[in-house]
Amino acid sequence: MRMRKARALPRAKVVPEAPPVWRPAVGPDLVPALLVFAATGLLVVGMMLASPSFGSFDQLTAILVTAIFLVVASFGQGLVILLGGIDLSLGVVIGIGGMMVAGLTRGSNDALMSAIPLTLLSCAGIGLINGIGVGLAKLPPFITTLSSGITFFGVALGITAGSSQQPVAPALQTFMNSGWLGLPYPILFTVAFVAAAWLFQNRSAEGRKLYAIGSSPGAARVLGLPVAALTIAAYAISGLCAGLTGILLAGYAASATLDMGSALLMPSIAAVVIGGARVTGGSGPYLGTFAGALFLSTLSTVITALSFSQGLRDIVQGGIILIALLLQSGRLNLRHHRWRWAHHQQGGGLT
Amino acid sequence: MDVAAPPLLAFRSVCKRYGATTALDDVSFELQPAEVCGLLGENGAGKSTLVKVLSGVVAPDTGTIRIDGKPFLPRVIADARARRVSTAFQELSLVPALSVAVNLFLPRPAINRFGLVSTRRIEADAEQVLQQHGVTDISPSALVGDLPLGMRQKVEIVRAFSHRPAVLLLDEPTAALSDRQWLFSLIARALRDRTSILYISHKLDEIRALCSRCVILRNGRKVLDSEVAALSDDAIFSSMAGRSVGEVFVRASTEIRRGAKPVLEVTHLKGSGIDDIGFSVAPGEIVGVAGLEGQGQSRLFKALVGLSPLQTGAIAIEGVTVAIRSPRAARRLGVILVPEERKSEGLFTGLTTMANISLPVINQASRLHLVNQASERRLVETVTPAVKLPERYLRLSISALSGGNQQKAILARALLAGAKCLLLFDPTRGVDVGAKQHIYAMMRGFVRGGGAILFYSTELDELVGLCDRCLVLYRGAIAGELARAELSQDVILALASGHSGGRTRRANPRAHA
Amino acid sequence: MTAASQLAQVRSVAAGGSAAAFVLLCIMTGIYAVHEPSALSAFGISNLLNNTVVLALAASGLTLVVLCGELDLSGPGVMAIGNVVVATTSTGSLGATGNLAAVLAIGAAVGGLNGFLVAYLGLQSLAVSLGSLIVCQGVALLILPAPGGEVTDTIVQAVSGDIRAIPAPALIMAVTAGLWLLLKHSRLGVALYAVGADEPSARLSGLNTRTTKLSAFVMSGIVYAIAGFVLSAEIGSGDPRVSDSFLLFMYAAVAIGGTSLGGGRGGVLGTLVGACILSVLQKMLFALGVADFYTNIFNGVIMILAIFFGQLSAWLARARHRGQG
Amino acid sequence: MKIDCGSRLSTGLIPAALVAALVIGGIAEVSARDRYKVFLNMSYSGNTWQAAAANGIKALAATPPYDKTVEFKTVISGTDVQHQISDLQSMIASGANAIILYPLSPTALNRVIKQGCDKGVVIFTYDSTVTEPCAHNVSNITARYGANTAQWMVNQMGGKGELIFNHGVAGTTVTKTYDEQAYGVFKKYPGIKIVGDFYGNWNDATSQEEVAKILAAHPNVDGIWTVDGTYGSLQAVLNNRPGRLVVIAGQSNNGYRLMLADPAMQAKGLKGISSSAGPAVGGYAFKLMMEVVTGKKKLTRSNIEYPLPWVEAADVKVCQGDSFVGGCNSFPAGKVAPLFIDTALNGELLPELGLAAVQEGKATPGARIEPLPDVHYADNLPGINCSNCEPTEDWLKPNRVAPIAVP
Repeated sequence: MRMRKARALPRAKVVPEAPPVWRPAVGPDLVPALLVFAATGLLVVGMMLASPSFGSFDQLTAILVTAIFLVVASFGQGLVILLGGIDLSLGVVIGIGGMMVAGLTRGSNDALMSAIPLTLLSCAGIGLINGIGVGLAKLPPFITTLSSGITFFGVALGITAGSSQQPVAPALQTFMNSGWLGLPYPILFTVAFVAAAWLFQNRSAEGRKLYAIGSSPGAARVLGLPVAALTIAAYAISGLCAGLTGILLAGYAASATLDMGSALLMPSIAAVVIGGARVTGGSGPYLGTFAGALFLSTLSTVITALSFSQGLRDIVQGGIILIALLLQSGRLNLRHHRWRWAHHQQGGGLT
Repeated sequence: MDVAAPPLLAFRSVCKRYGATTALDDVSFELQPAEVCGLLGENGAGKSTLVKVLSGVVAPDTGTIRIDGKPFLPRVIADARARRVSTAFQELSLVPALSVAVNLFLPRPAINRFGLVSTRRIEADAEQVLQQHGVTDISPSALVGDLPLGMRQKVEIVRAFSHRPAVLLLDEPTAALSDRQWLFSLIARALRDRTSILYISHKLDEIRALCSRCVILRNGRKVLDSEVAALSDDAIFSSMAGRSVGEVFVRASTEIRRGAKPVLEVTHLKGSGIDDIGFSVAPGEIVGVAGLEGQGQSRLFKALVGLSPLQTGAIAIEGVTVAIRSPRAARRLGVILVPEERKSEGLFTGLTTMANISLPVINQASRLHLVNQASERRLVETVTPAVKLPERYLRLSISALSGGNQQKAILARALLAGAKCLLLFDPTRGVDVGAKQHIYAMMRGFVRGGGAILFYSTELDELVGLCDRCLVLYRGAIAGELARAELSQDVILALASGHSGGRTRRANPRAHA
Repeated sequence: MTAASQLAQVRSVAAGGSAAAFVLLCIMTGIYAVHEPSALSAFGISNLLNNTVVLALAASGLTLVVLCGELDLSGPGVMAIGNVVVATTSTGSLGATGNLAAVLAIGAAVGGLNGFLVAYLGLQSLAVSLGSLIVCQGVALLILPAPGGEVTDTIVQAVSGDIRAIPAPALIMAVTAGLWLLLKHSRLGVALYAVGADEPSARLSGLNTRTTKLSAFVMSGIVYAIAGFVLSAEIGSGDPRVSDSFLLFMYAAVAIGGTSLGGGRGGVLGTLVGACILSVLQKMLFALGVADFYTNIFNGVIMILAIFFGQLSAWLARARHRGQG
Repeated sequence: MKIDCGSRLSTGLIPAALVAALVIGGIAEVSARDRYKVFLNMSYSGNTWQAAAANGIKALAATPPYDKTVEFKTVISGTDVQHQISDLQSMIASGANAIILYPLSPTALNRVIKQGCDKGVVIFTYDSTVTEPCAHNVSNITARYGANTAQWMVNQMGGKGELIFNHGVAGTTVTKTYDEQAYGVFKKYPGIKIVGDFYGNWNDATSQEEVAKILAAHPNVDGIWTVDGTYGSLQAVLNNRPGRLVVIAGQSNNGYRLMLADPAMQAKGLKGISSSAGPAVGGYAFKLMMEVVTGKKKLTRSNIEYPLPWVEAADVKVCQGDSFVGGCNSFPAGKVAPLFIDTALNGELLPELGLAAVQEGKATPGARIEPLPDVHYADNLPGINCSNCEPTEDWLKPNRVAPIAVP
């Protein structure tokens, strides 16, 4: 009886133990992503002010088209980082993907329908091996993927001598270099890819489980989530995405070399981290990763537009990354500073 | 009240806000020399914040603190220590990768003339400190991470006492501690050294045994500050909860369905840390497990869901012998563990409460593998009433919830996962009084529906109050089994400490060898 | 009680992982020596050490940051700046010592910046150090836009020659090991492990986790700078890009040496062994006649095996202990 | 002719080996062993250029008589200079007679190279150079690619127009040298405006991305200067404004050469020069090195200039077979990938090589090594192929193309 009485008490009297007075329209984990989108916008606006020739519709499209590689690659990297891992074989797998699709199509469209699945499957297979190393053999992801990258680079080098001797299927080149209703296919592809990636990472049951495993591997084990299987799957998807990146890159450049993916490895990690994910896993929505990829692509364009020496370009690029990090973490936004910092500022306020 | 003596610690109008939440709202109280003052309140009432403010972990927004009449503004732990304020934290502040000795002397372990930390010397010092505090069963060279939780708590407490503080803060010191008398004697000795102690606990009997006075916080505000003796239990509970609370244990009738096949039956279980354990749990039955720290209870619970390897023995679920090699297999059979380490093994801190609960059945709430939030919510709301988890918490990150509500969410998840047999390992640890009641109610409801519960608790009164039967573990084996009629804290304690009670069977003579 | 202390010992050895790595190093050196008789000659050993010392130093610096639970990519950047500064100024008025001091100051500054952003502003170390890596590479390119410059013979001789018949790189590595042992047993060393293993507990234990992390970054910056200085002596010139390829090998050396990339476990001794393994691995493969692209394949496979071996021996040590206890 | 040459080679082999032993000195085991121990040390690997160069060398090493007289081994060191040093040490220690390498740094390897020379090892670098005088650099870095191509472009553009400048890899001597030369030329003509410059890293995909972005902002670009990444740069133009192409200078990809010669492309304004460093420099260096090792040739100076490839639209001639015979210098479109580098083959200096040789590293059936003509010694370029030396006075000026007057 008494219990029932207690339950009948009006809600307002119950202690609110959690904060949300300020209830934003977006989840708090989306804030970094939005800030990075904003930073991207700032970059574009800043450049438009500085140089009037910058920022035309054509140029923005060009940025988006070339962002496709990083967008695709960073999704796989993001999934792996979500589990607290890392995929350092990504650059090599991109190269292998490109080489395979070139080698299998041999410059004709006929083999494309079998070449693409075969390429993707092989690249996913490399990811699978990474996943088995991390998920079942419990080897550290860093060293597992680094080693498998080196190993498969060697294998591919042995098979191909380092460069594709065949041109890529023309259909793939057409796809990467033309459009529909004025919109380049790569942009349409990016939109579809981002939607699918977002649905998978943030709306699907499997995505939810990946967050759970990344957030607390111990609890995931106790609860009986398929930790090993999902870990393997995440690495396999990372391999798949790298392979897809390789195919797109080969289509774009009309040819492939084994080392063409190495320039994407660091940016793929940076995109995920700048988007707000923690490398320890379990955090960061996909849109953050996408924002990070877009930001880095735009940044590289802006840097190109500045006619500096490479040294100065690097300094500006590194500096802007640091500023973006400060912005993303809210350190430059004085209204929302976190308590850890506030503590030190206000510690002396006791009088 | 003793007006003449100046207070040792004066806490004046202290406020602390975290963002939009007010954790401490104009709290004032005093601590006299050589007094034990109880600090009570539900989780989230502000006790932990108060402890953190006093120990220098967080700075208050406004208000003053004085010790011996001088302003006290600790900015880091070291500042507080310098003013002889020392704390035994609830969440235990020991570094698992370091030895007991190093932990005892952090942050400034003794160094030799070369400026190096001398392992031999600090281990000798640590040995001495531990002995001075009546601890003989912990090696100073052991890594804290290798110790069971109860021993870690002992080290934490010894560390707080070893600083010879003027003000000692003990935050839930008995949460994992089985030997309360040891702590009480330390407290008595400290009082003789004129130490003032702020004692935070959910356990009313401890407050009554130790404290002359108690302060009750609710909602960040002080709601009561009075002599303990003058207060009835009911008055204390209702001050804490802001409403009256039902009787602690209501378990009038038993729900055991005799004749039905036992939900869980284990025979001759042997594995690391457990030695020939056999018992069965019938539908509708709550079987308690008692034991001092480290007697195999943790291994037993883990072995039942495949987390700890078994050498021999059989497990049967509803009469069918099964092999449980992983928690996943256990879950399919309806055996669900609510684990000991809530933070690392129970919670997915990155997820919302809703996602935490729905996780095991998330595929049921999905179409084409995409989560349908409405059906997820419907699923979750089938179990939240059973644990009385208010629905407004569902959207919040689970890390924003109090311990009690976190535990409710974990229990809700276990229910939703289709539990037939719940393995509850100390489910009420660090849970406030109100939430405890809800957990008890949920347990009763669960067995009423034909479920079975294996229930370990460090709090003997819970075992006595709730269980139909109680197994007492000693050195990895069942030292005795007590029927409901025989249950009392004294008998359990006697068995648990290796004294076989006269009327109980010796389940396994080899256990004492 | 002895059981507990045994356990502690087993744990510390196993967790260090350096024992397993050391055994592996001995095996590999053995294979190498059998196939290449000149391996154990003074010339062979001196060459090997000269090849190892830069990676060993750089990875040691990284170990300090990794131990306290953070990641650092800025090492090659600091090394690049160190290298080009030495190459452009060592023949000038600064002199060898002044040069070293300048380089150390740069390393400390970069480490300090990383440390401040990570420890005091709570930014993610991986991202921060990626930014500072790029900035450092830019600075190096500004100072020396293309390979060139000259390192004075004083420095070359001091760092890569022999000192009383002992190769200087051996001395450098020995001193590194010695300094590490001192650090490990100092209060700061204990704090490093504590912060890396469990930062909240370390804070509640009264450790200043921020200054600990800052110190780790500053120390590592200084060690990277030394690595850059030694690199300059090894190659006798400046090259703004020469250190770029060190990054992944630094991590490999740390991981093979048994340091957990999650922090709190491992140490510089293991890292030194790890760096030696990577050098000897290359020599061993050459001596075994592995050439061409097979080298890559073997490199990758053996790195995995090295880690696996370490984990297996740690696991066995624990299992054996459990069996006894 | 071929047979004659071959027999002369084989009969001359044994005395040649003896001579070589005398020349090299200090290696007693050379005469004891009947094969020369020769190493190819690659650094970068996994791209078309390096693969073609290495394959050419491998094919030559498998071509008679070297298939019988040379014990050849390839070692890939990767991009880590310490690895390269270590591998070079291993080679020297294992008794190498000769080492041909692609050095990662012009200065960092000097010490180990000196060690090798002191032990009598013949050391050749290809394409990239070192400043240690005891090694022989075979390269066309001294052939003023930057000045000549820039001047050629200026001439084609009539001294005015918008230009994209595609640097190579930042922080390398090649990029620095060529940039300096090309900038020097472009600066002389105020009508030439550089509207965008970027570091294309000698990479077609990167170049294509960057050119696409610059074109979006500067739609009226008239010319693109590149060292490599030429085909990618041109692809970007083709995709962006297929009706109006550019004046361009750069690499010798097969696809690029075919486009240059395509009248349809020329009608749209494509004017290009195919030059830049060819992978055949590796094969040439190998042959030269072997002639030195076998005592056929004595070199009096360290630096040898490999002739700068120079193919304008009118010079493009498609081959019918698998090798460059009769002055042809490219392949039909379906035969090789567009990124195949035509300068991997050299009909005059390396007639032994065919398509299979540079694609798979296999000797052309029936081929025998033919002797090289006299070498052309290279100019000094301080910090690149020598230290403490003076460059020729006019090293920044074109020496192959006559400048037009400033309009």
